[in-house]
Formats: sequence, C-alpha cells, structure tokens
Amino acid sequence: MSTAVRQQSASGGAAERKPATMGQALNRALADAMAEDPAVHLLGEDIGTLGGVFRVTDGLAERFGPDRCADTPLAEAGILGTAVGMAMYGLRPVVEMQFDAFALPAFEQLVSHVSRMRNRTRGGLPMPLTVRIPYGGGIGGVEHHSDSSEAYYAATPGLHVVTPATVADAYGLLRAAIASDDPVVFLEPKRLYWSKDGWDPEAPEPVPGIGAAVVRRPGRSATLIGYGPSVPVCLEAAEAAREDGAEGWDLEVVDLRSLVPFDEETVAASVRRTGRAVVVHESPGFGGPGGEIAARITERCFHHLEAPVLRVAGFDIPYPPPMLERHHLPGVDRVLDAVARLQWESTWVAPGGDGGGR
Amino acid sequence: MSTAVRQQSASGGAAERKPATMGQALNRALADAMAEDPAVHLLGEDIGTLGGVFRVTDGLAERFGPDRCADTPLAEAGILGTAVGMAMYGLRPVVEMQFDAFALPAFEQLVSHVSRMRNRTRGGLPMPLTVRIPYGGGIGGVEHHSDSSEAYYAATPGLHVVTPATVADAYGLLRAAIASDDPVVFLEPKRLYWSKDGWDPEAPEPVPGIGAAVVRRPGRSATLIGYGPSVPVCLEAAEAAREDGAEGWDLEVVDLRSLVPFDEETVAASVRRTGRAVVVHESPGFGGPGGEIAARITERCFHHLEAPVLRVAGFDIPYPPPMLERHHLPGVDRVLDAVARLQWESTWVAPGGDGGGR
Amino acid sequence: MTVLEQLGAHVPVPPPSWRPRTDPAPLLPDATPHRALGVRDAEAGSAGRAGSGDEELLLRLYAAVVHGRRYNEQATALTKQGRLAVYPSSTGQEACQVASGLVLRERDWLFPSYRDTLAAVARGLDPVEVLSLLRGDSHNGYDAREQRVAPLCTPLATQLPHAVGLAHAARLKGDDLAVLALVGDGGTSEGDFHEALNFAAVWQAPVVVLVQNNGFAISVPLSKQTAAPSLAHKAVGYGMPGRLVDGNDALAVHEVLDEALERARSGGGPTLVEAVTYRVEAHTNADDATRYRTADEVETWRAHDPLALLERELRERGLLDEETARRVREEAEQKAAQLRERMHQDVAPDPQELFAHVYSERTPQLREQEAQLRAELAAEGHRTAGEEQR
Amino acid sequence: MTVLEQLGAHVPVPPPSWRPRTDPAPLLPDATPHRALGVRDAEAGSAGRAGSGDEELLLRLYAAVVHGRRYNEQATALTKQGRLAVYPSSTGQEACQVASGLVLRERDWLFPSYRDTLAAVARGLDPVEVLSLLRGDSHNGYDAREQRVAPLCTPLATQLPHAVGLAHAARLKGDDLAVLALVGDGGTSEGDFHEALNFAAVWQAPVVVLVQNNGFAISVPLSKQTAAPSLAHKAVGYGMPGRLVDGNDALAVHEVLDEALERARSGGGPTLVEAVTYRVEAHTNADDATRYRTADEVETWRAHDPLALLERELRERGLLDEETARRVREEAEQKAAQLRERMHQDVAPDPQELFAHVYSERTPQLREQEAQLRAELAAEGHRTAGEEQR
Ligand SMILES: Cc1ncc(C[n+]2csc(CCOP(=O)(O)OP(=O)(O)O)c2C)c(N)n1
Ligand SMILES: Cc1ncc(C[n+]2csc(CCOP(=O)(O)OP(=O)(O)O)c2C)c(N)n1
Ligand SMILES: [Mg+2]
Ligand SMILES: [Mg+2]
Repeated sequence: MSTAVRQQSASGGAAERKPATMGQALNRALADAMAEDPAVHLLGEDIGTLGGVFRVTDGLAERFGPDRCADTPLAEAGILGTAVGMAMYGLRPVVEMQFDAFALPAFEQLVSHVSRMRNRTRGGLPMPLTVRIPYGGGIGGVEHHSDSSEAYYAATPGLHVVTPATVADAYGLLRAAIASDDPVVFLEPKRLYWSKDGWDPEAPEPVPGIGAAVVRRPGRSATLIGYGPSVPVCLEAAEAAREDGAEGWDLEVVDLRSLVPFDEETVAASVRRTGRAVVVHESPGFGGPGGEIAARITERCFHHLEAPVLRVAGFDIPYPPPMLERHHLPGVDRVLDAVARLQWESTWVAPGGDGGGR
Repeated sequence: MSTAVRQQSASGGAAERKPATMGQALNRALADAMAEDPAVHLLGEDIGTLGGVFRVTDGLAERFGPDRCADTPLAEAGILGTAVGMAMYGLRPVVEMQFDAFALPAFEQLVSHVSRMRNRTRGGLPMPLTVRIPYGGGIGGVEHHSDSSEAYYAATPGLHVVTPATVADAYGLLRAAIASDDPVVFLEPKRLYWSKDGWDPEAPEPVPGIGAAVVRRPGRSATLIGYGPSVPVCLEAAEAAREDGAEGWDLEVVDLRSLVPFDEETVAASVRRTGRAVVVHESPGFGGPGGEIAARITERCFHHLEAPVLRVAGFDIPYPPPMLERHHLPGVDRVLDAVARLQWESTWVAPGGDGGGR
Repeated sequence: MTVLEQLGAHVPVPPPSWRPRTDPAPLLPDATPHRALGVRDAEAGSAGRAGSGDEELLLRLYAAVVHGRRYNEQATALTKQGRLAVYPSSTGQEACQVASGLVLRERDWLFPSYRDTLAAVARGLDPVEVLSLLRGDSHNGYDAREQRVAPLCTPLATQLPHAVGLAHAARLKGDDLAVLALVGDGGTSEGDFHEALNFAAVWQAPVVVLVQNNGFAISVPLSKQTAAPSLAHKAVGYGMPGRLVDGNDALAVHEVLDEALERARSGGGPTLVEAVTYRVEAHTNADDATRYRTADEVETWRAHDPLALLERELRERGLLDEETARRVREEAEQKAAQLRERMHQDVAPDPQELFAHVYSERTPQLREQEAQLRAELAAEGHRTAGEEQR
Repeated sequence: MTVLEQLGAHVPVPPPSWRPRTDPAPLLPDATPHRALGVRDAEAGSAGRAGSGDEELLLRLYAAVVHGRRYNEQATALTKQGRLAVYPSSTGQEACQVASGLVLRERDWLFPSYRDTLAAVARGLDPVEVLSLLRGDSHNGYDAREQRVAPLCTPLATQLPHAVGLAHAARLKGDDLAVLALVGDGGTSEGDFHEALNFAAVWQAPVVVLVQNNGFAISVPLSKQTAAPSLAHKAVGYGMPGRLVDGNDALAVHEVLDEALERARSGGGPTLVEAVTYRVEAHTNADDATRYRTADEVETWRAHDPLALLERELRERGLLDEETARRVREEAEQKAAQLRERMHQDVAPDPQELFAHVYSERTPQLREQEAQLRAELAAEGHRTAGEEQR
C-alpha cells in the first residue's frame, strides 16, 4: 500500500505552460482580488510580514500595506468575529486559519453568525467572507496539524464549502469564493500546496464556478468521487486500475470541487453511466461527507446501481501521529480494494476480508 | 400537516406505574449517580441555586453542596476545559450546556481534547466526562435556542453520542453515560422534557446500554429510523399509517438511542426484514446523520432493499423563527409522504411532486 | 569559552522591551462609580459635575426613562398575552439603555444584546420592528444597516468582535464614527469578550464597550462570575481606559459614554465602561427570580432607582413641573397603547421566507426543498383552507 | 405617584455592591520585572534579594541551564537528521524552563505547551519520552498521570482550563498540591486564557500561570499582540495578583514561582506571572526568523543571556570554579550524546495502536476497521516483507 504524498497534476494537460504550484496560484488569486477590489482585506496569524506559514500570502502585506493584509492577535474567534463586523461594514474579508484544527475556536462565530447573518437579516447584512483553511494530512504534522473538518462545515446551512484539487482550480475557485456574496469555507489541501501544474498566472484559465463538479477522467466501469487531496489519489488509482490490467477497470473520476452547493447532476449522471461508485475522502468515514454523497446518489440513482455506493475514508479515529499516518490515509490500494468489492460478480465481499457485511 | 409538540409516551407500556416526566428521570439519574459516586461533579450555568433553566438539576446543589453541583462563570469553553482537568484528576464531571448552540464555544475543547485525550495518552488519561446538551426545536425558542448539532458530534471520533426518547431511557442512558469511562455527548430532546410515562424512580427499569438500538414498534412494511425527538413522530406516523388505513402500511420503528456507537446489527436486521427504510431527524438533512445511516444501511443491505433509503430531515436552513418552525420540523405527514415514495409500485416519485429525482 | 566570557566586558543590561509598554495609571478606573445626578461638585468623579447646559439633556433623559419603563411593562404584559415569545426586561437599567440610545450620533453604530431593545427604541427604532425577534416572526425585524443597529445578539459576547470589526473597518475607510457595544456582566466571562477587547486596543478601534453590570447572569450573582475589583479593571489588561459609572444615573452614563465615544471618534481608541446597575425584574418572564435572590436585596436598589434619581435632580433644579411630568407620562401611555395595539395584530410570516435568504441564490437542494414545502402547503390548503393564518 | 414620591424621604444611596470588590493595589505588578541575579539589595524588586541560603539552588539552576541549552542544540540537530519531525527550541528561555521544572514539588502538576519540553526534562522526565510527540511516533510519550506532567499541548492556551480544573479538583479533594501552567505571550490573546484565569480566580484554584513572553508568536511581535502595560497587568482584571519577572534570571523566576506556588498550596489562590524573555532561535526549525526580525534585535538580548547572568552571579560569589564548570559541561555532553544515540534508534509504532485507545472498548465500527487494516498489512507483508521497519 502506498499513501505517500502525491504531488502529481490532477488536471493532466497544459504541459506547454510554465509550471506553478498550488500555493503560487492561491497567492496570485489573493493578489489579483486585492488589486481589483479595495474592499478585499486579509486577516490572520502570521500572514503579514511572514507571508503565512505556508507562504500563501507572501508579499501581499508589502504590496498592499499592513491594513489590507493584517497580522492579527492570536485568537481565531476574534479574527473571524471581527471579520464579521468588517463584512457588515461592506468589506470583503478573507480570513486565514493557520491549520484546520485551529479554526475550531472560531466555530461558534462561524455557525452562529457567519452562516446565519444573511438569513437573520433577510439579506440586509450579507457575509461576503472567505475563510481559508489548510486541511488534511500527509505532511508529517504533529497532532492537530492534519485534521480534515469538512464534515462540520458541510453540515452547516448558510456556508459554501469548496476545495480545489488542481492549480487552476486553486486560483479560479479562490477568486470565485472572494467574489461570492455568501460566506465560503475554502479548504486548501495542505499536501497539494507544492503540487505543480502548467498554469499561466497572466492568463489563468477559466474554471467552472462554485457548485460545479468536474469529471477529471472519463471511464466506464465505475465512478470514483473525490475532492481536494483525494482527487490525485483517485486519478492514480484509475491509472493503476488500467495499467495493472488484470481487472481491466476503466474508472471515471469526479472531482466535486464544491461540497456545498453539491452538484448532484454531474455526480448522478456519472453514476448512472457507470452503475457503480466509490466515494473517497480523508476525514473519518463515520458521519463524514461520504455518507451524504452515497445516500444522495442512492436516492437519485437507485435503479442504476449494480452495487451499493462504497466509501473509502479515514478511519474513525483521531488523526494519527506522523509515523502511522500512511496507514490511516485512503491510498490507491484501499481505493482499488473498494472497487474490487463493487459486486462485479454480484456477491458481497466484506472489507478487509472479514468483520463486515453481517 | 401537524408538527406540534408531541409529548406522548414513546415506550407505550408501564401504565400501572405513576407517570414521571423525562426531566424528572434525568434529575433522578443525576442524583443517584452523585449519591453512589462522590467523583461525580456537576458543572454549568445556573445549575446550582436555580436548578437549571429546565430544572434538570433541581435540588442537587442543596442536597450535595455547591461544590458537587456548581454554578460556573459564564464561559462554555471554560466549563468544558476545566472539566477536562477535573477528569484528569480522577473526577467524573457532568457538564450542562444551557442550549445546543451555546455548546459551540466549547467546540475546540470538545474536539481537540475531550474526544482525544484518551487516545493521545494511550489510555493514561481517560475522559469519563458527560456533556449534557438540551437540543432540538418545537418549543418556540428564539434564534439559537432550537439547534440540533448532533452531526458535528457524530462526526468526531472519540465521542459517544446518545439521546433518549423515553423516560426510562432518559434515566438509564444518563446513568450509563456517567458511568462510562469514555466521553459522552448526551443530547436531551428539549421538547420531550415534559413528556410523561409510567416510571418508578425507586425501581427504574433496566434499559439496554449505550450502543444498542431498540425496536419500539414492530412492523413489516418498512422501517422508520429515528432518535430523540423524532421517535414520537415516527411512532405517531406508524399509528397514523395503520389507522388511515387505505395504504395499510405496518411500519416498524427503530429508536437508535445511540448515534455513536452505531448499532448496525439491529438496524440492518430490521431493514432486511422490511426491505424499505426512512430515516427521520430534525437537524438539517445535508451532511446530517441521516446520510451516514442511509449509506451504511445500503452498504449492508443492498440486495434486500426494494427502494432507496429515504430521509426526512430538517431543511438545509438555519433554524427558523418560532412562527415558522412547524414548517421546518419533520412531522407525521412528511414522514408518511416519504413512506409513500418508497417505490411501492417500483416507480420513483420525486419529493413534493417535482424538483427531485432528476 | 563560556557565554559570560563571550560577552566579555559587557555588563548584562535589561533589554528595552522591559519597560512598561503603556503607563497603567490612567487606565485604571476610579475606586467608586462616577455619578452626576444629585452630586455636589466636590463629590463628583473624575469626569466632573454636569454643567448647567445639561438642562435639555436632562429632560430628554427623563422623558426617555419614563417612556422606557412603560415600554418594559408593556412588553412584559405582551408575553402574558401570548404576543411575545419571551421578554427580557430592562427595568431598573433604563438609565443605561436610554443613555446608550441617546448618546449616539446618526453615523454611529449600536450593537445591542437581547436585553437591549430599549436602547434600540431610544435610538429611534420602531418598537414593533425591534420586538420582532422576541415575538417570533423573524430573527430580526429592522434594517440593521440603515438604522446602524446590529441585530439583537443572543449568543453572549459574540457581538463584541463584530462591533470591533465594524469600528475598525470604518476607521480604515476614514469614516468619522464610533461604535457602542453592549454586554452584560455575565458576558464578560466569555472568551469573545477578551478577544474583542484585545483586538480593539491593538487596532485602536473607535469602539466603546458598555458592560451593564446588573448583578446577575440569570441566577448567578456577580460574586460567582468574577473576583475582580471591578469589571472596569479588566481594561488595563488590554491597555485601554476603564471607567466605572453609576449605571442608574442616566446623566453620568451619558457623560461617560459621550466622552468615550468622542475620544474614539477622534482616534483616541477604545474604552471599557462598567455601569453598575440592577436587574429589577426576573431574567425574563419565564424566569423565577425568587429562587435565587431575596426581596430585600431588590428593595435596597429601589432607593437608587434611575427614574427617582432623575426626577429628584430635575425637581431640585426646578426643571420639572407637574404639567411636564403629566405630559411625559401621557406620551408613555400613548406609545404603550400603540405598541399594544400593533402587537395584537396578527402576523403571518411567509413560509417561503425559510429559503429566501440562506444564500444570495438558492442552491439546487434548497430549490428542491422549497418546491416540496410549496406542494405540502398546497395540499394542506386543500385540507384546511384558511388555517394558515394563526 | 411618581417613583420619587414612592421613595418619600429616602435619599438615594449607592447600594453596597458599588464598593470595589477587591482592593486592586496589591494585584498590580511592579513597574519593572523582578530581578535577583546581579542585583544589589537596594535595587531588588518587591520579592527582595535572594538570601545566601540560595547557593545550592543557584548551582542546580546553573547546571540545569547548561544542560538545557545543550539539550536544545541537540534536539535542533535531530531535526536536521530527520529524527524529529519538528522542534520548537527554548534557547534563550532556559531560565524559565529550568526554574519551572525545578520549583515544583513531587505532588505538583506541570502543564506545558509544545515549546516546554525542557521544563519537563528539568522536572526529571525521560527526554526521549518527552520528544515522542515531536519525533512523530506517538501523541505523547510519557505517563502523564504518574509524572504529573500533562501532555505537551499544541492548541494554544487550551491547556490552561485543564490546569485550573485539575487544581480545583485537587483542592476539592483536600490534596496539598499546586499546578503550574505554561503559556506564551501569543497564547494570552486566546479566549481560553481569559476563561481559565477567571475560573481560577473565582474558584481560588491553586494554580500559577506563567506567561513566557518571548517577544514573538511565530512572526508576530508583542506590540501587535497587545497594547497592555504588561501581560501581568491582566491579572487585576481577574482579581488575582500579577507578577512581572525577568525571564532570563533563573533565580528570580524560581523565587517568584516558588512564592506563588506556596501561596496557592496554602489556599491563597492563583497568580499570573509574566516572565520577560526572548526566543533566540526561530519559532521552530521550519521557520525563517530573518523574515520578521533583525540580527541586531537578537543581539541586544545576548548581553542579557540567562546563562551569562547565572554564571556571573556564581563567579562573583565564588561558587563556580573551573572544575565545576567543566564537570557540568561534560554532563551536558553526556546527556546530549545519550539522547542522540537513543533518538537514532528506529521506532516502529504498531499500526494496530490506531484503534487501541480511541475508546475504552473498540466500537463495532472500529473492530471492523482494525480487521481491514490487519488484512491489508498481511497482504502488504506478503508483497514487501520487512519494509514495515522504516
Ligand atoms: C454563549 C451563550 N451562553 C449561554 C447563553 C444563555 N444565557 C442567556 S442570557 C444568560 C445570562 C446573561 O447574563 P448577563 O451577561 O449578565 O446579561 P443579562 O441577562 O444580565 O443582561 C445566559 C447564560 C447565551 N445566550 N449565550
Ligand atoms: C489555537 C491555535 N492557533 C494557532 C496555532 C498555531 N501556532 C502554533 S505556535 C503559534 C505561536 C505561539 O506564540 P506564543 O504563544 O507566544 O508561544 P511561543 O511559540 O512564542 O512559545 C501559533 C500561532 C496553535 N498551535 N493553536
Ligand atoms: Mg447581568
Ligand atoms: Mg511567544
């Protein structure tokens, strides 16, 4: 089993353009948004002079001044709460949470205010606010540095939840998030920050908007559904399935890009074509987005399904210490294992060979 | 459609005993636990002199002293965080959060510490800690007083999440939660506080432990799966389905009692018997527990299912103001509507007659 | 070579960051609350005795307190008539409420908590719109941006970072305004209070935080809430001035707020004000205050009633004749009657509103759910036509 | 009848709750940090000059600081060798670390943050166990309950309520102990800091919170973190004493902590201590400090090095001969060599541990997942036998 950090391109093409990293694309998106709209203000810990611990805001304080890209005191609820006030006054704050788990102190502000202010005021006080959160594991981080909390955000009405898997999407989706009049939780897959792809910062290719999923790889045998850091895993699994040959699966890969709003049309269309699906994500399986996605697909595509929609997710455990994380992360082998259980011979095979399927 | 507050008995029997309310049973459970184990300490806002805003701790400060049933300063993270320290020293804290949404300030402590301390310390520092949270709507509460946040808790590995629907379970499950060496989020359905059932405080009937679901009403046509405040709704729907006659559905009702651990055996066995299932809960549908439950059933029972598992849940909106809440809450009619869509004639019918099922 | 040898002749000296970063003395509150009413010049606190130019202000405060008390009574009565879901009365705290409403300029913003409906009414908002949350027909009944009053805030202290952020944004834009945020004694224990005040001081945001210390957080008395000399003493820990004021003395509250807001507007930064007052009624109509406090305690505060203090001052200054007093009382009755009448009119919020403002555009999921509800309502309409109007 | 008339002859009097609830004066910190090393009696802060009975303590502090500095160097070197995932060095802060470790009695508890590994080592814990989190083989490598050292805490300030709760529990049980909790200057901005200190003061919990103000929270200097006169000034807002101490003066830190802990043990309640020190290295090995501060700034602190201060004192008192200095250095080298050697031994944590301690008993779901992983590992074992040992 191999779940090492994957930094390959997820979009495949664009080989003629110079390679850029996802981090660079995010940085450029922030810079372009700030240049275009003086209402865009960045707030966070260490995002000014230092340029952020992942350097996503590198150079922005210098270029736009410390008021536009502000190092705040160390208090996440305070950061998000003051951003709410700034949005009430017509600004378009973009907040950086340093790591996923360190967004939790701001959870009350996010749920009780950010997600509800527009609704509470019948549109009077919209929240054009973006919360950038580096998430996910695979970078050898010590405890609390590798969480994936998208289940919490996706279960919170009033928020949009998006996450890029490609360099082009990093730019395009972040621009869309900042331009949105709704609050967007923008989840940045940490281990893809250094992933590269051909991408031209001077002419960034347009990408579909928030709410649209994309088929990253067409296939006929089954659909792999992933988002963020799992998309490269799905693509690699699809490659492996073709190359490894024996089974001869031709797997379609759907990149959700946006958990909320959820693109049922694209996902359901794919599953109706293939008749089988596996949802892949890093956050714990129980209560994670995979359940929602699988249930929704099943509701919509029941009579097209040859097998139950399966899920490959992180285990239902706290994120493990670095030396054990490879066992936790859904990797290519585990994805292919699930594909193999999609009842190709119409008999149910338990995961891992035992314990399940009672 | 009728979604008014229902306070009927969910367990049915026990007519010979004197009626007690769920609130009284909870109070008695706390008192008995405190009397038996001096390590049990209660912490919360207004739980001392006042006896709690729902009077669940009535009389306990007087009986056990203000150190055992303590009014804290008004700070939920502080309450839960100090409870963590008390548990580290061998106490068994029982925390009351005044309303569901006011547990959110403590979310970081819950996720980053309560749920992980045992795992972090390889069992060295277990967290025998109970967090009591009044949840759910239907009581005419103004904004932030009617939330159902179980999706967040169920998605957090390391926590147990339980919720009673009957008076007997209120006592039995709370005793089990306090006795557990693991942290338990104990969700109290607010609108069932005043629900009554025959129940003897001097000889409380034993109930199944945490992790066991219970069939509250046997049936053959389809399985309704609910928990907490939705269980009486499911039971009423089952009665109505029988009485209303025309359709002649004989609905089985499963009360989950515990979201984590999840009792797959009982639920799957029921669905295998009936071949059809509807999951009912008040919290928003998208990303809610219903998705997990439906997906899990489908994984386990795919070839027994005559129709996709459907969900009846709160809309994907912030909890509405009192005058509109009845439109939001899943009521009997909406449940029966879903039952009617369980492909009895094997054709897919969209919810509400249009918009779905594309 | 040891570290000492490396240093050679250098004598260890305290680095510059040692010195106090701000002089704490001016930040500390006075030992007793500032008072203005009924105080001879010599006794007055640091802000000094109100000048004689205050006459108009005194009369405005007086009228507003009389109206406010009547408003509180009326709102409480409406809960008994089933016209309000719940009402947290500010009786006893009218001085703070009214001063907060009147002291603000038009451009300023107010951030009230659930208890501060009277402050919003004193600011000039329509009382029916203000009570919408508590009536239960909507989460917020007025146009917050136009009125420059944030929605009444329920989760304690969470409005404070909003107030700071808005003040900061206004300052960044160069707009000449200040923000007044209200919070209770209990709310000061929340982390959001701390984070907001710290941001305010670091940013020198034009914001004033008024803590209405009314002695209780529901049933919990101040002594279980804090061990601090006063809540105003918290200010020094943020590097802003703390002021202690008699919260039943409308003129004193007005003076202290006015001075602090003016300082904020002119770039002088934030202020924390503790107004010592008392919650005369129960926490809300649903609360039973006899469970946690004695009638005697409530009685000790009667002698220091905000309205009595004002009335005595006006009478002593010869500013309040019977005619004026009667007129003010009549106005209060009229307003109460209007409120009663309007609140007795049924409202029927549109169920489709549930989906209208969750996002700027409905998601596909919400469109589907809206259609479902529409179909249900139509079916229901067939069955029980007309029942929709409660 | 108006309210005033109801009151009749009663003159409005300020109710009793007006008076300052605690006298603030004794809670306020001194204007400059307390020092002990190299200070003539007259110059010393309020705690007074250390007596001559301190000789043994001075030598213990000296040895611990020498060992500690070497330990920090060794740990940083281990990151370069891939033997630690990350290391936040406490170089420059050894006085605080070492004093924290040595001042505690056996029954006391220590609550360290991620940077405070040296404090745990000074307390006597096995350095390899202490570094387990940062090596990446487990979340916590020592027996927290037996050692009475809480796990190194990563989410900032979240350990403070734990410390307060544990101290409170001990007091409720009548156990004679105190708790020392460590937090950084940045951590003081978090809501958890505020809530924990307030609980501590209200409960009079036997806890001492030591803020190591090392000038930075990663890249953010103190001036952007707070506008307070000092972090110790926050204490008055909670109603507990605040003490300001030279954080590079090991003896002064030890004195202040010892006094505060003793007060805590004897029922005198909590204390907030700010130790002014400096983070000489970058935030961690992964950080680049040149991005946000100048070499000059770092240089100004060299003259106030904790080791230099101690060494000078010892030499002036004639307590440190070459022989002792050499011996202490050698011990430090030996410890470092041992640490290096042990950390170079491979560890192979058992993957089944993933499921072992999530709950007291595995849930059905975890049993299933464990079986899955076991099957995968078995299959993997067939394919690549032996690769499991990294
Ligand atoms: C975060 C949060 N926790 C708990 C509550 C429940 N609650 C409502 S009012 C109240 C007491 C507030 O006391 P205080 O701040 O003194 O304001 P007052 O009611 O006296 O005006 C409590 C605990 C809440 N609204 N928000
Ligand atoms: C709640 C939380 N937010 C953010 C972080 C990320 N982080 C780790 S250390 C650090 C700076 C801490 O500064 P300070 O409290 O002064 O401690 P120091 O590192 O200087 O010892 C930050 C922001 C964190 N660990 N926890
Ligand atoms: Mg109060
Ligand atoms: Mg620091």
